[in-house]
Amino acid sequence: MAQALNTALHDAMGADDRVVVFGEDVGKLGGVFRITDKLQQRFGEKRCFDTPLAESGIVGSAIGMALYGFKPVVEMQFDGFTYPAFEQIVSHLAKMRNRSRGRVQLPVVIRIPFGGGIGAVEHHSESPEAYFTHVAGLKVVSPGIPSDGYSLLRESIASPDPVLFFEPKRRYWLKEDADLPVTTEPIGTAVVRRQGTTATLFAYGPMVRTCLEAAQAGESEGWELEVVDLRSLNPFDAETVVASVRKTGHAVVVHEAQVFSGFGAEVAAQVAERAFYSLEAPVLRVGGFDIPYPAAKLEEFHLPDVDRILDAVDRSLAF
Amino acid sequence: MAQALNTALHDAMGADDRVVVFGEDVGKLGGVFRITDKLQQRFGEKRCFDTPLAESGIVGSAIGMALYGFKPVVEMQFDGFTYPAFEQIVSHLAKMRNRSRGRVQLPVVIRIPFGGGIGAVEHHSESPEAYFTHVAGLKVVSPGIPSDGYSLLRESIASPDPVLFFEPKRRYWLKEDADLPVTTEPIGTAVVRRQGTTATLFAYGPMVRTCLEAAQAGESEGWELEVVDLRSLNPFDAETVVASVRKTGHAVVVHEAQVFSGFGAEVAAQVAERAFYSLEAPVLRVGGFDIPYPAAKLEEFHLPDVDRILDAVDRSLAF
Amino acid sequence: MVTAPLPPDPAALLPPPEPVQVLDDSGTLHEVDGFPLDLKDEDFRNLYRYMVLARRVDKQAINLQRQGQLGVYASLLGQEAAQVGGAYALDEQDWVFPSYREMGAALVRGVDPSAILHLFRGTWLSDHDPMATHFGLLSIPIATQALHAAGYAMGAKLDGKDLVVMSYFGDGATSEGDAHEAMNFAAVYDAPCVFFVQNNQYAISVPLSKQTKAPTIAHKAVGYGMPGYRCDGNDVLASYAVARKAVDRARAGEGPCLIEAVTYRMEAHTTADDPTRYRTPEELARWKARDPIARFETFLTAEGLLDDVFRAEIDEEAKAYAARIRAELYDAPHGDPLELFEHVYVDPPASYAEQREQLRRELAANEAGA
Amino acid sequence: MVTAPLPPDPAALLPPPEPVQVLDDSGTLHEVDGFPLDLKDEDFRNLYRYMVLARRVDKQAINLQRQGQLGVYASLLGQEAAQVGGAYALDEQDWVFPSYREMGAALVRGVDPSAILHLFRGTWLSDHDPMATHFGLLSIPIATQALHAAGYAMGAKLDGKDLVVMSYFGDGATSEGDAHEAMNFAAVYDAPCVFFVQNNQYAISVPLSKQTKAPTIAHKAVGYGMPGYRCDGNDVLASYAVARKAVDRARAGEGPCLIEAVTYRMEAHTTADDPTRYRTPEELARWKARDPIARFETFLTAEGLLDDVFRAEIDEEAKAYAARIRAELYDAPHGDPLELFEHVYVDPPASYAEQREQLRRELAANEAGA
Ligand SMILES: Cc1ncc(C[n+]2csc(CCOP(=O)(O)OP(=O)(O)O)c2C)c(N)n1
Ligand SMILES: Cc1ncc(C[n+]2csc(CCOP(=O)(O)OP(=O)(O)O)c2C)c(N)n1
Ligand SMILES: [Mg+2]
Ligand SMILES: [Mg+2]
Repeated sequence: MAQALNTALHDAMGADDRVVVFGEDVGKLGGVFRITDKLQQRFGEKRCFDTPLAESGIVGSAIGMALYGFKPVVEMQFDGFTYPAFEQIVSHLAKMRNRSRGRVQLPVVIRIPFGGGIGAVEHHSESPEAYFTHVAGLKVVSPGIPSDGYSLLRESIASPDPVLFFEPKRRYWLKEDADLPVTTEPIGTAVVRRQGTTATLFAYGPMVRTCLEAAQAGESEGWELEVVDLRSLNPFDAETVVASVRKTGHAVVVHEAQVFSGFGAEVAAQVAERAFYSLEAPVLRVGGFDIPYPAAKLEEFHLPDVDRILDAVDRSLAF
Repeated sequence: MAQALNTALHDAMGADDRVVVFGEDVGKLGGVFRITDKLQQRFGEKRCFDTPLAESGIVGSAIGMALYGFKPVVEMQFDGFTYPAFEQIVSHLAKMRNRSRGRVQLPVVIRIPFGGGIGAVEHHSESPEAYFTHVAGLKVVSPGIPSDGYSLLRESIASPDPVLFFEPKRRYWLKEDADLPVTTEPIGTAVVRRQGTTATLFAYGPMVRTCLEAAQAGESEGWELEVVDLRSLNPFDAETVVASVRKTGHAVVVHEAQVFSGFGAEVAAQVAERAFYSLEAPVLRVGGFDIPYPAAKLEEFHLPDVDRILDAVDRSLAF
Repeated sequence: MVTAPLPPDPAALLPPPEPVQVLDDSGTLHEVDGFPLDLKDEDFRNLYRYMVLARRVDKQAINLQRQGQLGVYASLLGQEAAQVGGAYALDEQDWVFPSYREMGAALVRGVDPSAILHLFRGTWLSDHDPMATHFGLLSIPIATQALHAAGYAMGAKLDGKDLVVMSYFGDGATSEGDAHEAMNFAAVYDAPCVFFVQNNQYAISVPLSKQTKAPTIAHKAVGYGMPGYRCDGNDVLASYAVARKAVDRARAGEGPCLIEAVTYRMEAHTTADDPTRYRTPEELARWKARDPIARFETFLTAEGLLDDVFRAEIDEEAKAYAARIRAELYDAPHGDPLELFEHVYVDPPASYAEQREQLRRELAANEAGA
Repeated sequence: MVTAPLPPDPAALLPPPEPVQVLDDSGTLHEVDGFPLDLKDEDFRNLYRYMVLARRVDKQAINLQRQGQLGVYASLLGQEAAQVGGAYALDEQDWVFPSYREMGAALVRGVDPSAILHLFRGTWLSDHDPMATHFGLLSIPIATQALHAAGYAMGAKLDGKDLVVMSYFGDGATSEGDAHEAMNFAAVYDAPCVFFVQNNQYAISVPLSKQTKAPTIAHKAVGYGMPGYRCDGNDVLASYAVARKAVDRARAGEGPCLIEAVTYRMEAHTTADDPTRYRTPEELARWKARDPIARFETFLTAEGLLDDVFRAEIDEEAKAYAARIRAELYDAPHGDPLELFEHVYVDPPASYAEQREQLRRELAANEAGA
């Protein structure tokens, strides 16, 4: 995955010299996860550069650079350090096209390594996506597999509207046999990663892989679990989601974020509204508990895993 | 309502000299809505004072003052100016008790006048509550009637944990016959404001009044609409909510915020999970459209009103 | 000991002790070393014209608000010299990133005041074209536009374009983290960005003394390693001369700087404010005596640049402006509510069709009901 | 012209051109005007002791991380003098608000290093008692703790309490809006807060030259109207002397100030970092030659304050510390997972009972499975 993302950046910068990459430590160091590795070496300090340590500054100046005509791809070093930029994202980045009655566009991509599972210290394992799915004017995407990492990132950079690109950091080391460049399904499309009939698991980013593992494990129960990779949280592909629930009648939505008021609630609400008579049980939500992200040694108890997912399937089927 | 809130602040400061009020223009001016009127005059500049123009500074320094032993009640001048303080709220205010393993407590109240309907310019009519309901460690409340304004604010100030107190600014001028001081139901409790059997309307803050009007108007259709004032979004009173749905079988949740990924999704998801077999239709959500809050002359088309609510009831009943 | 070398004269980092003043309080001109005036008669007249027009437009806006035609309005009364003088130093290709009080700068930059006033009426969130006018959207969240300015200037610098950016903000705004980050970014990248602070002494009710302990706002520049200038913001020539220097430096690749124009907000913060709660008539009277237009008039008259013909001309123009504004704003209808869905995304999500349809139905029902 | 009066000598606002250095690079003492040393032999020894202990604890932590016992660790190697010297100027009742690199300051303040290391192991988010130790939680989000420090100091000031707060942060941190807002708040309220910047030349890979164009970090104080001091951060006596003055001023009600201790991070940013990507062996060697402990040793030896007995004593103590740390941290079990629900609210929501029950079931199932 990390390599696919790095290649996407290389290719995007190679293809369009208005694409610039900046953020904390993205230059010489190549980013703490090396996602921007060798960009500065190859494209020079004008195209890939380090900024002072200030996230509001990074996003706010990206807005200005986009107004000028560049296509900034900026990095928030970790999920938990996105918050200082909240104001610039919510009040400006998301709204400027609308505020200007369509006269301004801001093709900015904010890359955010997110989620837990790597034993990190506090503030390095957050899942803040729901704060942003509620913001009109933003697109919010998260790849679950490397080929999508490449393709969604290229499409995000090409997007005339701002995109928050959530990278599942625990899947940076995930491998996939894929020839790059690759073009997968467009933003706004959910994809059925595994067909099934017993129940549907909905996930995005890091939990796609976990759900696939759960589906596999579910076979021993005689379950045929369908796995839908949402990929694009906003815009949301209600059609694919509903089609799956029509088929299976049971839905479990899985994310790492705390469940209360999380994105799973939106999925549950949409499914209920759009597939009410197909549902044989309410959409169940599996996620982190409603607590601050815990310390490294305890994260395994907090994070959804195969067992917790299968337990939810069980409860859904027994409803 | 405005007067009830002002009285609550006077009474709280009178009762406990560790209560201090600060923020932008809360001193001499008494706040742009006069909610802090005469506090400085009565309690002096040490207990009620103006700050420099910096929201992160206000919340961050409130955290420090709370550590010292004060009980700060701070104001964000408008909903749309809460965002610069997001980092301090999410990463520090909400988490410090937990991070310190219970050794630290932060009795901070953040007052936020919120919502639209008063013809304000942009950034002055936002409904940002869902960003905060997703944050473990915060309490989030919003009164719909003046007596609750008084009582919930007093309780919030007394709370050893931080509270985000959302004041429905379009209801500042709402009147109610109530003798202050008054103690209403505690935080964590939803209240049935109007009994009914046809369907339940769920609301909080500014939309409580609108729902009561809708219920009244619904009478002409022969509907007996129940209105539940949620009051406390986190903690959430699932019990009262579910009891109402068990009775009516139909639920509509109403807020001003854009619907997508809003707090209504959480209500819908909870109701579906907890009252699946009682539901004769999915929980329908009524709110603002999924767009940035529009200009003053267009807000009436954006905001939920009696008609939009009754239309949803209609759809629910016809489901 | 490994440290960066300091400049030979460290005190040169500090703003000069007194603000630049070109016209003294009685309207007499004194050129100031280092801030030459390069103005022709034409320019003097233009500066005057813009100031008078700005004041007239401002008054018209306040009237419209009183008549219930605008939701709210933030007056520039008393700040005409600072705004006009600053913006007049810019070239065609340059950009301005304003706050909500920059009607004077807007006029200089050729932005139609009616478009600005539609924001305050609430017809749409904003109604001028930033790309065509090089005048950013009015920014209400304090200090946020300073970062857009820094970023735009960084872009120009990266692109090697001859272009200067001016960001206006207030004394209160200097307390926000965004102002700090903006000045730091601009400085680190040597971006051609002029931060123009109108120190009008108040942030709503909060006086400057409660906003900062810095000796002056210009002193804040020291922390970014850039020059801080001060000028008498009620002196249009000083405001211009200092902006001229700042813009020239930036254009020459010498990087950003901070200007503090010392002025006063003669009106309420906005039409919604009651300033009698926090300031005295005496203070107001003191500043009224320093009116920027009156002072410039004295000078122009003495120089023979202001005769009755020119006055009448400007008066006509001002009246025409006001009339156009009234015609454009008075009872101006809002646009089609369905337009609400038009400009959020180039490529709107599928759900927009449903929501648009819902609104269409509601509108139809209202029509039928009415 | 209505403006605030400037101080008689404006240049007095600026930090002195050279950092305060008490021990020169060869370890010879030169007292510096205005920064008197009030230290007894006992204190000299103590300072040395803390520095040596800090280095030993640091090394132990790095080893534990290499052995997979800590998730990550941020070393203070090279910054012992700055941290110890600064914290040594505080009294019992004073508070420290640290970043994540302040093991040295923690030791001086009597915080058990194992408690700090539990954070890096991930046993719990934090494991010392801030209320008892007057040492705030280690703050990872950059510069955010500076505001807590300012607020705490504002509280003390309001309460009329004799108490000084010291906030540690890095050179990179000075770019964040929160650092700016914190310094401004402290200055406006004259709060007894000392902002102690360890300028270790880097923010991860980003050198100071890309962080700011200010001549020095101390110059940033000018914009807040407070003094900015600089010291050789590899000189424990200079770090102490400057902190002493800063703390005394604050305690006397003279308000906050900023200290820049010029030092160097000898280790990687954290154990997860690879500094060979962004700095040279030559640079490292240059700073290694300026080792703060070696310099102080030269001085102490010359003064006859450091003999073999004392060395042995400290060595024993350091070994004991390291041993206690190993004993406490090595394979330390995490706490009861059910404790996850204990400390979020005093008064947890009803839903916690369900979630707790779910986790209990999961734990039971795992137990059964295992
Ligand atoms: C982030 C933010 N916080 C608060 C406000 C509310 N507010 C509007 S104007 C203002 C005062 C601004 O003062 P100053 O920067 O001096 O500009 P002036 O209005 O004097 O031109 C405040 C607090 C806001 N618009 N944005
Ligand atoms: C708000 C925030 N943004 C980014 C980071 C990631 N990060 C951790 S340490 C660091 C560099 C800090 O540099 P400096 O302030 O100089 O302190 P030092 O590590 O050198 O002690 C960064 C960027 C963070 N912890 N918090
Ligand atoms: Mg002002
Ligand atoms: Mg550093």
